[in-house]
Amino acid sequence: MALISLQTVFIAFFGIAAIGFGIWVFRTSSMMRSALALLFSQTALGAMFLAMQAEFLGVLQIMMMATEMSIMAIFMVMFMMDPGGLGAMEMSHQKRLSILAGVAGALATAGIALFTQWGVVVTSAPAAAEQTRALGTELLGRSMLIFETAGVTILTAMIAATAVALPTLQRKRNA
Amino acid sequence: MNTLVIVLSLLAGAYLVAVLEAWLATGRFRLAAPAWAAVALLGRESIVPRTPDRIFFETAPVLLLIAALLAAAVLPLSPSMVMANLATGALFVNAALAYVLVALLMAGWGSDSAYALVGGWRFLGQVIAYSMLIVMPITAVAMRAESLLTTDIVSSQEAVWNILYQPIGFVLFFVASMAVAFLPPFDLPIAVGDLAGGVEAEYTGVRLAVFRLGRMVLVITLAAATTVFYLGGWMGPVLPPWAWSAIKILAVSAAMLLGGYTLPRIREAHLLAWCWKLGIPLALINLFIVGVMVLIWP
Amino acid sequence: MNALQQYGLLLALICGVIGLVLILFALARAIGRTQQEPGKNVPATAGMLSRDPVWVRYHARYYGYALLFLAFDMEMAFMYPWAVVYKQTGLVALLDMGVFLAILFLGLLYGWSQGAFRRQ
Amino acid sequence: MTVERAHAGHARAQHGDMPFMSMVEVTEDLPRSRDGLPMEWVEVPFGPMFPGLPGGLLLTLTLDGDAVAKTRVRSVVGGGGVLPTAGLSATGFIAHLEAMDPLAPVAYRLLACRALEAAAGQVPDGEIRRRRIAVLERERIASHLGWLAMLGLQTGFAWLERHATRMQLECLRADLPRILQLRSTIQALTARLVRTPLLRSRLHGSGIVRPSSDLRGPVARAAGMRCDARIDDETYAALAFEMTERQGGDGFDRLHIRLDEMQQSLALIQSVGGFAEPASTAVGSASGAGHASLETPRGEAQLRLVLESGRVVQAQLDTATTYHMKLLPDLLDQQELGDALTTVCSLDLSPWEVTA
Repeated sequence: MALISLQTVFIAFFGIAAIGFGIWVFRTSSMMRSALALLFSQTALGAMFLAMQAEFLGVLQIMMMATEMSIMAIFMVMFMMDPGGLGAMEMSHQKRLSILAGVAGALATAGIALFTQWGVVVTSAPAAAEQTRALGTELLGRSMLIFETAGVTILTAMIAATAVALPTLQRKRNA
Repeated sequence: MNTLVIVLSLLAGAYLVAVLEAWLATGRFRLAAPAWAAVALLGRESIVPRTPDRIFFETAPVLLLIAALLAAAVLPLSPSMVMANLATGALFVNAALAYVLVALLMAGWGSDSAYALVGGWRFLGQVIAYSMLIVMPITAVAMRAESLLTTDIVSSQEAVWNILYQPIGFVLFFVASMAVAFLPPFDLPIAVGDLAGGVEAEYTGVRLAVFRLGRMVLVITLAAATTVFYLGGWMGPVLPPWAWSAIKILAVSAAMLLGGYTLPRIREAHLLAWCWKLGIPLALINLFIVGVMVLIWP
Repeated sequence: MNALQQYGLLLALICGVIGLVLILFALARAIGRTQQEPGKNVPATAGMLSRDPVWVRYHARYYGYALLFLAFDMEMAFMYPWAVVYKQTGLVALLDMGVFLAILFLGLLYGWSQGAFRRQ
Repeated sequence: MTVERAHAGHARAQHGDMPFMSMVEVTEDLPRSRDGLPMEWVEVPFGPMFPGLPGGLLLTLTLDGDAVAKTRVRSVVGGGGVLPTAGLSATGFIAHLEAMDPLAPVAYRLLACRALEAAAGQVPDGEIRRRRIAVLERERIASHLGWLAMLGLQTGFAWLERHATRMQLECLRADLPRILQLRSTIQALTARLVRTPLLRSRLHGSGIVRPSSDLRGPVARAAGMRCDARIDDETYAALAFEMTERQGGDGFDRLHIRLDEMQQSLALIQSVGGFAEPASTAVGSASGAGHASLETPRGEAQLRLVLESGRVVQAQLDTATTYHMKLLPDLLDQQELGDALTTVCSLDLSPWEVTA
């Protein structure tokens, strides 16, 4: 019982940390701070997964977000005006609409969490090694099609990103 | 208790790496050199630039040290000497090492200095280059061990060490881990000749001492990872397991330092091009070969 | 040691490192403090003093690689669970992942052909 | 350092209540990079005290990300004038010229001696001329070794830096037997550098220069020009001097030329068989105009002077670095920062000998 309550404390702690970093994303006018705050918000989420004993998911989250958010940071620094936040630029847009959307989103999420029939709650999570194994079996068995579709989706993303972002060879030659 | 012993032995290893680095740099072997250097750094002023991003500037060296140490926490020195034997250990090493990038970006941005800034962004390019060459070979190692547990990975090499079982993977991982620790010839973010120290340029005194300590621990951690994944970890005749681990780790870190000593720095454009045009296809071939081999000769 | 205790240990390790660093800072401060002198806090610029902030729109020349990297990073999420069950699943797993990686390799080749693998 | 930012664009970027902000409008004043993206450029000084560059060279690079968009270059130590006061005595003039470039003191001392001798109408005897050449060639070896050490530091090649520094110190004041012992070491160094992985890819294609009248010394010879003050010199001709030459004109060719020249200089020293430091010339109260040219380690230097009753009243110096510095803005354009600095290093500039 003591362990469970400690677990709850950690879940709460990392949850609040994630929210705190999330708020910081919008409170700062430096693009770099904003990007890294989002990074640490995601890291805190990963730590929350760990506290909930979803080890693979947590570690994966912690790993992926570090590189992906850093790459987001370089794109933000490349394309946003005043990335250092020296002009103390206001970062929020259309405040009333965003507040409304935020509140509605929060209510909807809370509603789903509260009113869904989640089924029987298991008393203990499977061992971490078991989780990874089960995930692998799932990928290669029942969800194989989904998995291969993900491959095609990633391919599409690669092609789209390349086609949109890179100056075409023709334009390059002219330049 | 176990944890304390491992942390202390890691620090001792980091110290020996520093001795070795000083030996290469000055040509004289002096066991006390890093100690004196550390005392000198502590005694020196630690200056903060005029308009830094103070949070980033202060966090970066600490985050580097934390990242290096956390990666080491899941690597076993002997069957019982491992701080946290996580079920996803091999993945966790990656996760911790990813924060080396975050630390260097923070250091580069935080001091608001041109040299550091270029150094920080350069390292992001370096990460984009080497990252897959860390991740894919580790996957191949996990395929053979059927587990992400680092202790299982060592035991899977009972018959043949992975350096012989998957030599392509070893070479890729070894080179990439030199790039993770930004050792020469991959010292792009802290290049002295290009950037006058790069991300390190603004750190002085105790902050520089923490930064350097973090880098030394990082070197030891990567040597330990190479040992665990490819050199059979603690395995070896006669000597006790921890001694074999220590010997292998020190040998690997010496090889890393010596390799860099005799090579000029790589150009960033070449690093990216070679890693993507040669390294990733090789890593995929390695995955395929190991995949076939695991099925016919485990 | 169960999983939660291990995470606890890692957290303790983080706290320990922070503690160690604070001790080092205290030690350095006990030895001597930084003196405020003019011109000392200017970032390294090889002997020049006046400077403006450098936090500007930075032109990273490797963005072509960066975009493809994101895709490869995603793909690795699938590789780990696959690797763990690879041996017990056998040939099916090899073919399965072979198709997946071949699709990705196509993307790599496409990027290569479009000049993503160069300084922009 | 100044930041070229679009202030107009900034004012418009305060978009708290603005319903729509056009990126095209905001970024229209920003400088464009080669790939058409609007970015901000930062001006960063490299030097006068930068680890990877010769001390005293002030390189101000305008960086577009990590690429060089604009280059300004200036020497903060050179340009002091060849003649501090008109009417300097011959001894004083030689000492002044020797001190002018601490990177090649012997070459400038010899140059001053030769010009004074030409003005006074003296001709030193053949053996002295030959032995002076030996001293000059020894300095060339030392200078090239110093350049190698600088290249090692610049490219992070620690072994080269340490090794070349040690050899340079040995070579500077070595006597004849000692310097001939160095032969095998230099051969080994050459062989090793040519075989070093990554060194070729580091230097190959960096800073390609095309033959032009602005090139001097090893830089010109690496670009395939027959440009060497030594080929017209009869003393050299008597020693069977052959010029080395390469065609590519990039950093790797310059490395090769310098490595070959070290061997060649050793052969010259061996066939001379002794050193004679250029001593101060007794010009008496001679008057006249003199001209001398000489191949310093960095390329041809020319000195014209006018002597009036034993005193130098007018002097004009023409040095290699003065020309090479002008090449930099074009050479460095759009290069990656590290490549750009390697290019600067591969030209072997001496800010001290800049006359302008």
